[in-house]
Amino acid sequence: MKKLINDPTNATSEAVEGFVLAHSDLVTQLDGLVVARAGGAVAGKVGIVSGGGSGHEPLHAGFVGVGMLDAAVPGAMFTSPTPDPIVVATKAADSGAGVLHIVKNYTGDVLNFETAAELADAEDIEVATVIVNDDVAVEDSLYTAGRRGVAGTVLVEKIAGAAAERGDDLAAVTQVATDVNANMRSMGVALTACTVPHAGKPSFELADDEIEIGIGIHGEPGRRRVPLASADEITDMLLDPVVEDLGVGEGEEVLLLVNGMGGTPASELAIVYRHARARLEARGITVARSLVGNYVTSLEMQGASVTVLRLSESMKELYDAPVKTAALRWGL
Amino acid sequence: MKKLINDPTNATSEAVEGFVLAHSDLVTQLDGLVVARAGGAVAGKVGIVSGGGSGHEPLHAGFVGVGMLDAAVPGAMFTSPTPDPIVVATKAADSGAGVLHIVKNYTGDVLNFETAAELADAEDIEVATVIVNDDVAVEDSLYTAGRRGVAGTVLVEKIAGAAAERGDDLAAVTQVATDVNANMRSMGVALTACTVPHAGKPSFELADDEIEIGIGIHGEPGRRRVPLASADEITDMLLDPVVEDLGVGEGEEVLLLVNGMGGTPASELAIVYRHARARLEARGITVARSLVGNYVTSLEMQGASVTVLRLSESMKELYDAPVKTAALRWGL
Amino acid sequence: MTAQLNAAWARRFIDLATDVVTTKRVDLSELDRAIGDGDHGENLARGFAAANRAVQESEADTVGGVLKLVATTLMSTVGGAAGPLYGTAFLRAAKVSNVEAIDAVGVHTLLDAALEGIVARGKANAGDKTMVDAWTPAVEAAGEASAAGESPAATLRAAADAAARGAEATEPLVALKGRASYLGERSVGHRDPGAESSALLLDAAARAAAEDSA
Amino acid sequence: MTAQLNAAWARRFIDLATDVVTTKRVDLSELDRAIGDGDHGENLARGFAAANRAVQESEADTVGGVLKLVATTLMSTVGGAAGPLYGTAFLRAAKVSNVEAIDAVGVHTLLDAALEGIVARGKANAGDKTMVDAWTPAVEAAGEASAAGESPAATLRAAADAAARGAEATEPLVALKGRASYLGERSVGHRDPGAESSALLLDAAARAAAEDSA
Ligand SMILES: Nc1ncnc2c1ncn2[C@@H]1O[C@H](COP(=O)(O)OP(=O)(O)O)[C@@H](O)[C@H]1O
Ligand SMILES: Nc1ncnc2c1ncn2[C@@H]1O[C@H](COP(=O)(O)OP(=O)(O)O)[C@@H](O)[C@H]1O
Ligand SMILES: [Mg+2]
Ligand SMILES: [Mg+2]
Ligand SMILES: [Mg+2]
Ligand SMILES: [Mg+2]
Repeated sequence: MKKLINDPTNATSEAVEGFVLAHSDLVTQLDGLVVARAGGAVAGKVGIVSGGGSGHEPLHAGFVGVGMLDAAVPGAMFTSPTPDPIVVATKAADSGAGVLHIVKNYTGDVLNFETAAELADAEDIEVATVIVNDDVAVEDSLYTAGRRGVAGTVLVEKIAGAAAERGDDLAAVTQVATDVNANMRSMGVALTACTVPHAGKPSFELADDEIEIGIGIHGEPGRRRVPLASADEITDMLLDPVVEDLGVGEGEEVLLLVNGMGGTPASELAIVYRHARARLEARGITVARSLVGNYVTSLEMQGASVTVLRLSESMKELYDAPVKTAALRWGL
Repeated sequence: MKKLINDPTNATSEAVEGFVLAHSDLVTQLDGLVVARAGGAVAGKVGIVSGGGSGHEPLHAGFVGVGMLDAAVPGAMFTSPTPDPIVVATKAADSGAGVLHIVKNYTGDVLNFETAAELADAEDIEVATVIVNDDVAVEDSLYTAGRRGVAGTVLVEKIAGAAAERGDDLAAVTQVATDVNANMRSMGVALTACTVPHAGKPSFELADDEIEIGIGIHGEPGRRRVPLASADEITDMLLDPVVEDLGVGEGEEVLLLVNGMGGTPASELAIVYRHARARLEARGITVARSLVGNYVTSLEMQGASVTVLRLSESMKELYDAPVKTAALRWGL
Repeated sequence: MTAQLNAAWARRFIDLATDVVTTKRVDLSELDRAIGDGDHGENLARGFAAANRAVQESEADTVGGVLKLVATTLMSTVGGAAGPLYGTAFLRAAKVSNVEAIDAVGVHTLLDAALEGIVARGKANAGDKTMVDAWTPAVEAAGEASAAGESPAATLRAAADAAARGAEATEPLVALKGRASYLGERSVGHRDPGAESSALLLDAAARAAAEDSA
Repeated sequence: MTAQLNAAWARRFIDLATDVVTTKRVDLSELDRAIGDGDHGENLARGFAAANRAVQESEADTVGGVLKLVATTLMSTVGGAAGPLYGTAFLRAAKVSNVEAIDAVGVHTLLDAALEGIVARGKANAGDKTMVDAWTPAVEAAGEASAAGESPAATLRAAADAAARGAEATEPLVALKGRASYLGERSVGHRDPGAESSALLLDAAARAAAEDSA
């Protein structure tokens, strides 16, 4: 294992510390590694909190700031945070207007945020929760844990964050987040596995000529293993199930997010984007907004995911609204 | 070799095409893969052009836009562009106020930009050139090719770009770029090599417990090979020669850039930043500005570089000025 | 009444539990690497080390007092799925054992409460390839042993052995809950890490009880 | 005057040169991988393929006419260090050979002009471990051969053989120019890729001349 770390035990805390120092104009660090918007809760504004295992940077701390998250809760590497720091974040985000928890659909995240919400409720903070589950690689059914939350999370955070910033109340912000989640689907591929520092070896083995389709963002294996193929072919394998599951078609407008898993060069993401866009356009779908880069990563994993979000006029407006965070910034 | 590409021959052109499509609000594509600021040359403004081999994304195309570059010239992978597209870019950037070429100090880049400048001159475009050579890993002497241009290039582009945007004339913009280059030093490390698509195998071999100190950004081997060490120790190996060569000390203000080589997780860059900052502060040096991320990469190489720029008040002002590009954006 | 289990037993249980999850840290993570995200051993080692420290520093003198401390510490140090699940299990167990000593029936009641807590939080059914598949037979075996008049130590031993068999029996199953469920059919042939750690914990409880009554 | 070299020779030269850099593409890049960035073979293969196409499509009927076309095509397709260096070499060679045919002295003049072009652009000295170390002995050998009254073909053969020896002799050198210079002492023991490709190109020129006079 080759990593720029010191003791694996401290990797997360040192990374958070470094991040906060580098972005002290935007964020501040609270107990339990919580990263909160500099200047504290904004009076009258619904607070937005998200969190989850570390190793997905810039998610979530990179999205703390004006127009997006009020606080982020980084857990241990790939491990959901415990309720305590979630409560710390929730308190920091609350100005009396309530707090929305944006939670990726993993048993650990759901259970820990659930407990935190109960604890916050006991302190009279109103908490609403939106579970993000955009990953079409996983079968969704009543009898399973359901679909995972993956790259689309950044879109929920951006758009719900903008709704909160504009002054929507908790119910309205929650509705916006729910709408975004309902209108997006994602699917990812891994070319290589990643290595969690304390594990010291790759999270799964992949032969030199194999790729993993439907990969999650925690180094967990994907839906199926197929031979290495061209970028265009791989893009089709990701995009087609996304489009089909979302049921998006001719005449609709979408946001196309091509997300890097961490170790993939920007040029390769651009190649995937190019083909995905052409394929959407060939179906008569308009790519009205685009986001290409490393937003929801799996450490140094090589690979990418494709997310399609069906856009409404109001979503476009909220997406375009100013944002000022470490990893997403425009208009400010 | 595992990459999200189609035919290696088209990797660069498809990546540029994808990039331009994803950022059509900021840039437009000209002949020879040249990426130019949308809307064309700005009347009365000095044009800023940079370029070089591809594989360093977001450099240079990611920095085309308001407040930074007017045009970028991507060469083949890790290969300097030829003069023709540099001339195309120079013409596109010129509004009559002349054009500054920002060139990384590699024989190929220097020679091709030199020829392009002659050709532009023949068409009555005034061209000035600044050669960036911030890499302290390489001995500088009259008898050698001199120091390489590496991650600091992004700082020259940002700060000179701001000077041009504010209306400085060609001589003044050139002076700003020269000052920035003179006041910064960089040094990098590779944990893994990278693979150029058409080569199909890693650019050098590195054992599982070895790292390469003083790595360049073209997959060329570095200054020396040492055993894998902790992030703090590696950071010292990079930072100390930088500080010494720059001669920066107590009471001075600097910008600290921790640049990822492409395949390194953001969390590891934050860990390097944390220690580099502490070490600078321990010497009484103030880290007044910070930049942490993938700015000048080597495809999927794992590793990082540390750049220190001695800041003057006017440099700070120019650095803070609004910028609106795909990879660097604030204030707009 | 040496046959009853008291706070000393609970302390020794947590001590042995900490030992075993620390020793088996890599093995548990390896099981999790196959069908999950490879952190289960790490999560439990971190959590039990903290829980054990908390227990040692406290003066809790009831079974439930010790277990409650374990519950809150696990809840706030483990994270992931296992943190809330084990946290709730210990919390529910603590609620029904807030006495100085428990007998064999008390052991059954305690284990039953723990299982109920896990199911309440995780909503898994038996056969979903989760820790529930270790706890379900364990509770059943403890019920039979206590009804048959076995000692608390023998009751725990029966539960631990049943849990071990239950953990092994998760191997051919298709996971329907937790991270392993994302693998679908590909989860077949691997043992569920949480079922395995549950068996190890119950074994630690049984060993602590055996020492106690020796 | 069959012994003189004309446009047909130049065309055949470029054809053979394209062949050899294409065949040796991987070997040249491999040399460059050791002490540079591994693209030299790729760069030349791309450039000469374009140059050869340009020559075939053109009606150039002087040695210099052919070489100038090669120069501008290399300049605009190779990139990197080799593009401008070879481009300038061919451009300078073209300038002194803009005639229908050249004799042995003309061959020496042409090679000398090429070397001057390389030095003018790259500022490398002999011994810096660059292509200059192939061209310097080549020009010298051509000077001697032409002065001794050898045929153009024999003059080119002498130059090519000297270039090959010169390329080999770069192995023990420490690089002082180009990308390999960043390696300092670590460049020792590797042959310079540009010197090697220069030797291959001169060999192609000599072979074309030999065919011509056969
Ligand atoms: N819904 C659930 N009900 C019961 N047990 C579960 C459930 N989800 C997961 N588990 C258990 O948790 C274990 C995984 O724990 P751990 O690896 O620590 O958490 P995570 O999956 O968040 O990484 C699984 O092996 C399984 O036994
Ligand atoms: N200053 C120079 N003078 C002469 N030849 C040089 C000089 N710099 C580099 N070269 C030659 O160029 C060759 C490398 O060419 P190439 O790999 O195509 O370009 P790059 O180094 O830009 O990747 C070297 O092997 C060397 O022979
Ligand atoms: Mg986990
Ligand atoms: Mg090159
Ligand atoms: Mg796990
Ligand atoms: Mg080269």
